[in-house]
Amino acid sequence: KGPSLYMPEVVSPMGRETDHLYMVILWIVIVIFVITEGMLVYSLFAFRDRPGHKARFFHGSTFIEVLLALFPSLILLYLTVASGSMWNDLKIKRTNDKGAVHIQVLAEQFSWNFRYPGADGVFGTADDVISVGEMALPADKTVVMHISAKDVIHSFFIPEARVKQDAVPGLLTKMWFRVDHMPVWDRATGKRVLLDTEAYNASEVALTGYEFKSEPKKGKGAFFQAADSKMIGLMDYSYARSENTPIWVVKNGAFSTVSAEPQYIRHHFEIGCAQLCGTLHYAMRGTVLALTGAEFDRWLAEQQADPTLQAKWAEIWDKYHPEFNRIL
Amino acid sequence: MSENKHEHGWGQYYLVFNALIFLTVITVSLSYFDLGGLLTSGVELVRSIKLGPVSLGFLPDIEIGHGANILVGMIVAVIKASLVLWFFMHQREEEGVNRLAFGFCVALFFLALTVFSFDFVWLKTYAFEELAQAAVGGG
Amino acid sequence: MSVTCVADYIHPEPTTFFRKYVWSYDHKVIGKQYLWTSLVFLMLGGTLAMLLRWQIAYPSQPVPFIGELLKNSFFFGPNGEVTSDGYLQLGAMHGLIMVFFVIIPLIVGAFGNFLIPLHIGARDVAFPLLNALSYWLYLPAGLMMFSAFFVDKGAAAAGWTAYPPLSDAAGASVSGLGMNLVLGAIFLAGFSSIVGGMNFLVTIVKLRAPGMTWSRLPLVTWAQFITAVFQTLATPMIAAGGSMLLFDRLFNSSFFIPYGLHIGAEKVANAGGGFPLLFQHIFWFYAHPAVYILILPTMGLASDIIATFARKPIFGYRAMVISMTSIMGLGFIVWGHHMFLSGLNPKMGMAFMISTVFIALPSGVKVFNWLGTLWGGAIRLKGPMLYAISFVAMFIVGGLSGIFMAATPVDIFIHDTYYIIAHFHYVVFGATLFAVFGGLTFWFPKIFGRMMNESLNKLHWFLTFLFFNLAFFPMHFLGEAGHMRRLATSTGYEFLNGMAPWNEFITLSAFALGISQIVFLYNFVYSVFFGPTAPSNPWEGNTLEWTIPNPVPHHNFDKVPTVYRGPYEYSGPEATALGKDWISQDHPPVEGVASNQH
Amino acid sequence: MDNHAQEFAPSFHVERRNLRAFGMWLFLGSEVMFFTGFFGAYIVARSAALESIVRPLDKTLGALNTLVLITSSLTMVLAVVFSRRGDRKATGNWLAATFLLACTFMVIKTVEYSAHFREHVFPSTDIFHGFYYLLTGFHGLHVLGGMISLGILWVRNRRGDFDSHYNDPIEITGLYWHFVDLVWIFLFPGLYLL
Ligand code: HEA
Ligand code: HEA
Ligand code: CUA
Ligand SMILES: [Cu+2]
Repeated sequence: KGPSLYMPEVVSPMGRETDHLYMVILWIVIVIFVITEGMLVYSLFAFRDRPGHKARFFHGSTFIEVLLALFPSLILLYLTVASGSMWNDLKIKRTNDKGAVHIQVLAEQFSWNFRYPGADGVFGTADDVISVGEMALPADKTVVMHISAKDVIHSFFIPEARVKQDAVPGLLTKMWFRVDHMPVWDRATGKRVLLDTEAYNASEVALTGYEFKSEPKKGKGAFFQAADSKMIGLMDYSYARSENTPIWVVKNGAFSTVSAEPQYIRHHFEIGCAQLCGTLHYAMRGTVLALTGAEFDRWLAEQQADPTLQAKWAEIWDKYHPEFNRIL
Repeated sequence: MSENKHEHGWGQYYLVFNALIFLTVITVSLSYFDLGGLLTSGVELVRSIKLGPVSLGFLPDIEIGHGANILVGMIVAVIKASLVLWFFMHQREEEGVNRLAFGFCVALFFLALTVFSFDFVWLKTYAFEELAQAAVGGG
Repeated sequence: MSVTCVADYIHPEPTTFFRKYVWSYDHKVIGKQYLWTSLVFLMLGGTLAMLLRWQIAYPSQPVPFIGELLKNSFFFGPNGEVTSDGYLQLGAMHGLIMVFFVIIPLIVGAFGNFLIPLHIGARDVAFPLLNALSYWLYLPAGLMMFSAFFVDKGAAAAGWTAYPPLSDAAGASVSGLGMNLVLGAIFLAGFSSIVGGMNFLVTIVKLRAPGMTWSRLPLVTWAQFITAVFQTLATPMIAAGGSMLLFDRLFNSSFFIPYGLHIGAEKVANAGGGFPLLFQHIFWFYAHPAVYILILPTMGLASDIIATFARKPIFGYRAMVISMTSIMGLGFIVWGHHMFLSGLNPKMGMAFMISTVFIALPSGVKVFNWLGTLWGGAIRLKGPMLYAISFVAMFIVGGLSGIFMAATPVDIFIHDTYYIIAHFHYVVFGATLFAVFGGLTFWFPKIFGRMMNESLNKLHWFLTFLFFNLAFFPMHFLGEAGHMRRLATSTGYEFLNGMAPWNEFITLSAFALGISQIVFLYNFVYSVFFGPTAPSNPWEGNTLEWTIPNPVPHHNFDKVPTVYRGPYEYSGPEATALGKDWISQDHPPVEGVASNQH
Repeated sequence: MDNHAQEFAPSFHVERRNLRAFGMWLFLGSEVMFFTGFFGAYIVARSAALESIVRPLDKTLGALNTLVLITSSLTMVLAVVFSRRGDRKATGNWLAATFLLACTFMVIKTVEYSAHFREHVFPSTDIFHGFYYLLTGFHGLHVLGGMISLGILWVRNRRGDFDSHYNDPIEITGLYWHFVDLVWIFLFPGLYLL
C-alpha cells in the first residue's frame, strides 16, 4: 500500500521505492519549510520596528555562514546518494532476466501501438502479436518496454506503476517494471480494487459479459459542485451487464462460464500520454491489463492479425529502424 | 587595443598571414590522404619490426579511420584560429576582462559540444552494443 | 566643460517629443518603456491563463462574455468554448509571453535599465544607442508575437518549449504561419536580450563611480551582472535552436527530423537524419539559465528591500555574492534535469541529478541570509517589505518542490505533471512577481516621482498572497495524482476523476487572483498621475539613487559621486553618529567614527 | 553623438575605446555561443549517424574562399594599423581592399550556391546540405553585415571622422571581421574537407 496523499495506489515494487523516496523528501522538506518559514514569521513579530527597539548592526559571520551551508549540504549529499543509487538500479544497471516479457511500443498521434514478439521471441517476424490501445502484461514478471514513436514525441506513462518514459521518433528508449497487483472491479462497492496474484487466483474474476460505462456524474456530492453537474467534469464509472453474453470467469488460471454473477470483473490500469503531442494529446489514453500467465497467453491468442497494422509496423518501424528489433 | 597601443610593423602581420596560408594549404592537401589508413598501416609496419628478441608486436592496433583526418584537420583549424585571435585580434595585448569574456565562451563552447556529443554517441552504441547485453533487472 | 572620463560622458538632453519619449537614449526612459510594455503583456498573458483555467475546470463549456463575443475565432469553438487546439495555443502563448515578453523585460529591461546606472553612479549605460535598439527590438518582437494570434490556424501550439517534431514537421501540430511568427519573435526578443545583457555587463564593469568597488555594489546590481552573463552567453543558444527550427520549417531541412518520420499515414517531405533530442539540449542549455534569469534580478531586488526595511546590513554580503556566482556556474550545467526521461543517457542523467541537487545549496545560503538579515532588525512592514518577504516565503516553497524533481526516481512520476506547474509558478509568480511588485512599489517614488497608496498596496498584497497560494498550492495535489500538463481536459482519465473539484477550486482562486490584480493596476496608474509627490528618499535608503532629487535629472548626477561605503550600512556607528539609522553610500566618512567597510 | 561639441581629456579616448572593445568581445562571445548551437548539432548529426552523412562539396571554391577571407583579415588589420597612425589615405585603401575581398567572397559563394541550385540541391536534399546551407548561410549573413559596416567605415573615414585618437569603429569592426574569418576557418575543413 502506497502513501495516501493523492497518489494513485502503487502496484510495482520499484514504484513503492519511489514513493518511499518521495515521502522521505517530503518530510525533509517539511522540516526545512517549518524552520525557515517559522523563522521568517517569528522575525516579523519579534523584530518589528517599535519605539525603543533598534536594529543590530551586524554584517554576518563566516562561521554561521559555513554552518548554514554545511547543514543543507549533508542533506543534499544524502539525497544524491539515495536517488543516485535508485536511478542506477532503475536505468543504468542491467541484470539478465531471461524470463522478461518484451513489448514494443509505437506511439503515434493519438494512440498506442503494441507489439509482442510472438512464439519465436523475435520482433519483426510474422508471428508477432499486435494490438492497439490495449496492452496486456503478465503480473509478477519483468516487463521491458521498447519505446519509440512514429510522428512526434509522446510519453508513455502508467501512473500506478510509477513509470514514465518519452517515446521519441528515431530513437529507442527503454523502461522496465513489474506489476504485482491486478486491478479488478468490485461489483459490490462499485470501485476498483487491487488484488495480488494469490487473491486474484483465489477468486472468480469475470472476463466477459460486462461493459464498462462512464458518464458525467449526476447530482451533488463533490465540493464546489455547480448546478449543472457536467460543469466540473466528474464522471461516474460502472460496469453494466451485457445481456445475452455469457460470463466467462477465470479462477486459478482456469476458464469457465458461470451463471451467478461473480464479485469481481477484470479491470485495467490506464496509460497516459505525458508529453504534448498535438490536438488530441489529452485523449491519448491507453489501457493496461495485468493478467496471470494463462490469461496472458489467452489474450495473446485472441489478438487478431490485422494486415493494416502489420503494414504500419513494417513500413515505419521495421523499415527504418530494424536495429530496434533486437532484444538480447 | 589597450592603453599601450603598440605599433606593430607590417612584418609581423605578413608572417602570420603566410602561416595561415601555409596551414590552409596543409589542410587541403591532407584531406586527399586517408590519415587513419596511413596510421593503421604505419602501426602495422612498426609492429612487424623484429629486432632479435625485441618485438613491437605488443603495440595495439590503431583503427580510427576517418577520425584521424578530423583530428588533424581540427587541430590545424584551432592553430589557425589561435593565430587570428592572438595577432590579428590583438588578444595578446588585450585587457584581462576581454580575455576572460571570450575565454569563458570558448569554455562553454566546449562544454556544450562535449555533453551533446557524449549523449548522442551513446545513442548509437545504445542501439547496438549495449542493447546486445541489455535485459533487465529492477521490477 | 571638459570631459575627463567616460562616466562623465552623456548624450545631450533631448528637446523633441520623439527623442524624449520614443527614440530616447535615456536609460530611465527606456526603463519606463520596458515597464509599460511588459505590464501590458502581463495582462495579456494573465488573461490567456484565465482562459486556460476556465477550460480545465469547465471543459468545453462556453467561456462567459469573451467566448460569447469571439465565437469561432481565435481559440474559441462554435459555442464560445475553448477548443482543444485553442487550449494548446493558449498554453504555449501564455508560457512564451510570460517568460520572454513579461518577466525578462520587466526585471531586466525595466529594473535593470532604471537602476543599474543610478546604483553605480553613472550617467547612463555604456551604449545608450544599443540600449534604445534593445527596446526597439523587443517591441516589434512583441507585436510579431501578438500578430500570431491573427493569422490562419492561429498561434504556436507546441508548448513554450516548442519541442520538435511537433513544432517542426508539417502537419504535426495545427499552427502554420503562427509558429513561424512566434519563432521569429523569440529570435528578435533574444537578440534584444543579448544586446541588453552585453550593455549591462560593460556598464557594470567599466562605468562604476569612484569608490564603487565590487564589494560595495548593491546586490541588485550584482544580480543584474550575473543575469547579464546568462543573457549574453546563453541566449544565443536559443537563437541558434530557433533558427534551425525555422530552417526546418521554411526550407524543409531535417535538423530535428529523424529518418522515416510519418505524420498520419504520410512520410514527411524532409529527408531525415536529425535528432529531436538535440533541440531539447539546445533549448534547455538556454532555458535553464533562463529560469535563473527569471529569478536572479528579483533576488537582488528583494535583498535591497529587505535590508532597507529591516534597517540592518545584509547578512553575509559576501556569501550572497558567492552564492549568486555559483548559481551562475552551476546554472550552466544542470540543463539536463528537464530531460531525465527524454531518452537522455542515464549516466548523464546521474551527473545532471547531482549538479541539480547541489544548486539548492547556494539558493539555500541566500535564503538563510535573508532570514539572517531580518533577524535582529527593526522591521518596518511597509507595502514593499510585505512583497519582499513573500518573495522569500514563496521562493522557499517553489525551491523545495524543485528538490523532488531533482531526485530522478521521483521525477519519473512527477515529470510533466502539474507538480512541475506548481513548482515553477511558485518561483516565477510567487517569488519573481512578488519581488517585482515589491520593486515597483519600492522604486515607484524614484521612477515616477510620486508615492503609491500604501493601504491599497497592502490590500493588493493580501489578496494576491492569499489567492496565489489557493490557486497554486493545490496544483501539487494534482501533480501527486499524476495529472499531466497541457491536457485540455482530464475527464478522459479514470485515475484523474477525483481531481476535478480541485481543478475547479484552482480555477476559481486563479480568477480571484486575476481580479485582485486590478487593485494594483488601479493603484499604479492612478499614482503615476495623481499620487502625492514623493520626497527624494522616502524609505531612508543608502544607495545612490536616493541621493538624487525627484524627478531624476537627465544626467542623473550633477557631479559623479564618490562612494565611501557599502550599500547596507543601516544602524551602524556612522549613521548613529549622525543621529539617523542610515547613511548614504556617498556620504563622506564621518569624523571620529571608524568606518568598517572594506 | 560623437561629434557633439565637448572637450575630451586625453584619457577619455582610451577609456572609451576599452569600453567598446569590451562590448565587442562580449558580443563575439555571444556569437561563439550562437555558432555553438550549429556546430554542436552538426557534430551530433555526424557522429551519431549510422553511416556517413557527408557529401562532397567543391573543395577548390572552398579553399579559394578561405584564401580570400584570410587575405581580407590581413587587409583589415592593416587598415586598423594605419588608422591608429592617423593615416587616412592608407586606412581608406585597406578598408576598400577588405570590402572588395568580402565582395569576392560573396561572389564565389554565389557561384557555389547557384551551382547547387542548378543541380537542385537544397537544404531539403539531405541532412548534410541542410547543415551546409545553415552554416554557410549564417556565415554569409555575417559577411554581409561586415560589408555594410566596412562600407560605412570607408565613407566615414573619407569624411574625416577618424584620427589617431578616435578610430574605435574601425578597431571593433576589425575584431568583428576577424571573427567572421575565424568561423570560416572552422567551417571550411568541417564542411568541405573532413
Ligand atoms: C524562476 C524560475 C525557476 C527557479 C528559480 C527554479 C529552481 C529550481 N528548479 Fe525549476 N523549473 C522552472 C523554473 C525555475 N526553477 C521552470 C519554468 C520549469 C519547467 C519548465 C517546463 O518544463 O515547462 C522548471 C522545471 C524544473 C525541473 C524539471 C522537472 C521536469 O520537467 O520533470 C527540475 C528538475 O530537477 C527543476 C529543479 C529545480 C531546482 C532544484 C531548483 C533550485 O534552484 C531551487 C533551490 C531552492 C531551494 C531548495 C529552496 C531554498 C533552500 C533552502 C531553504 C536550503 C535547504 C534546502 C535543502 C537542503 C533541500 N525545475
Ligand atoms: C513566467 C511567468 C508566468 C506567470 C506569471 C504565470 C502566471 C499564471 N499561470 Fe502560467 N505558465 C507559465 C509561466 C507563467 N505563468 C509557463 C512557462 C507555463 C508552461 C507553458 C507550457 O506548458 O508550455 C505556464 C503554464 C500554466 C498552466 C498549465 C497549462 C497546462 O499545462 O495545460 C496553468 C494552468 O493553470 C497556468 C496558470 C497560470 C495562472 C492562473 C497565472 C496567474 O498567476 C496569472 C495572474 C495574472 C493576471 C491575470 C494578469 C493581471 C491581471 C489584470 C491586470 C487584470 C485582471 C484580468 C482578468 C481577471 C482576466 N500557467
Ligand atoms: Cu501523445 Cu501526448
Ligand atoms: Cu531547470
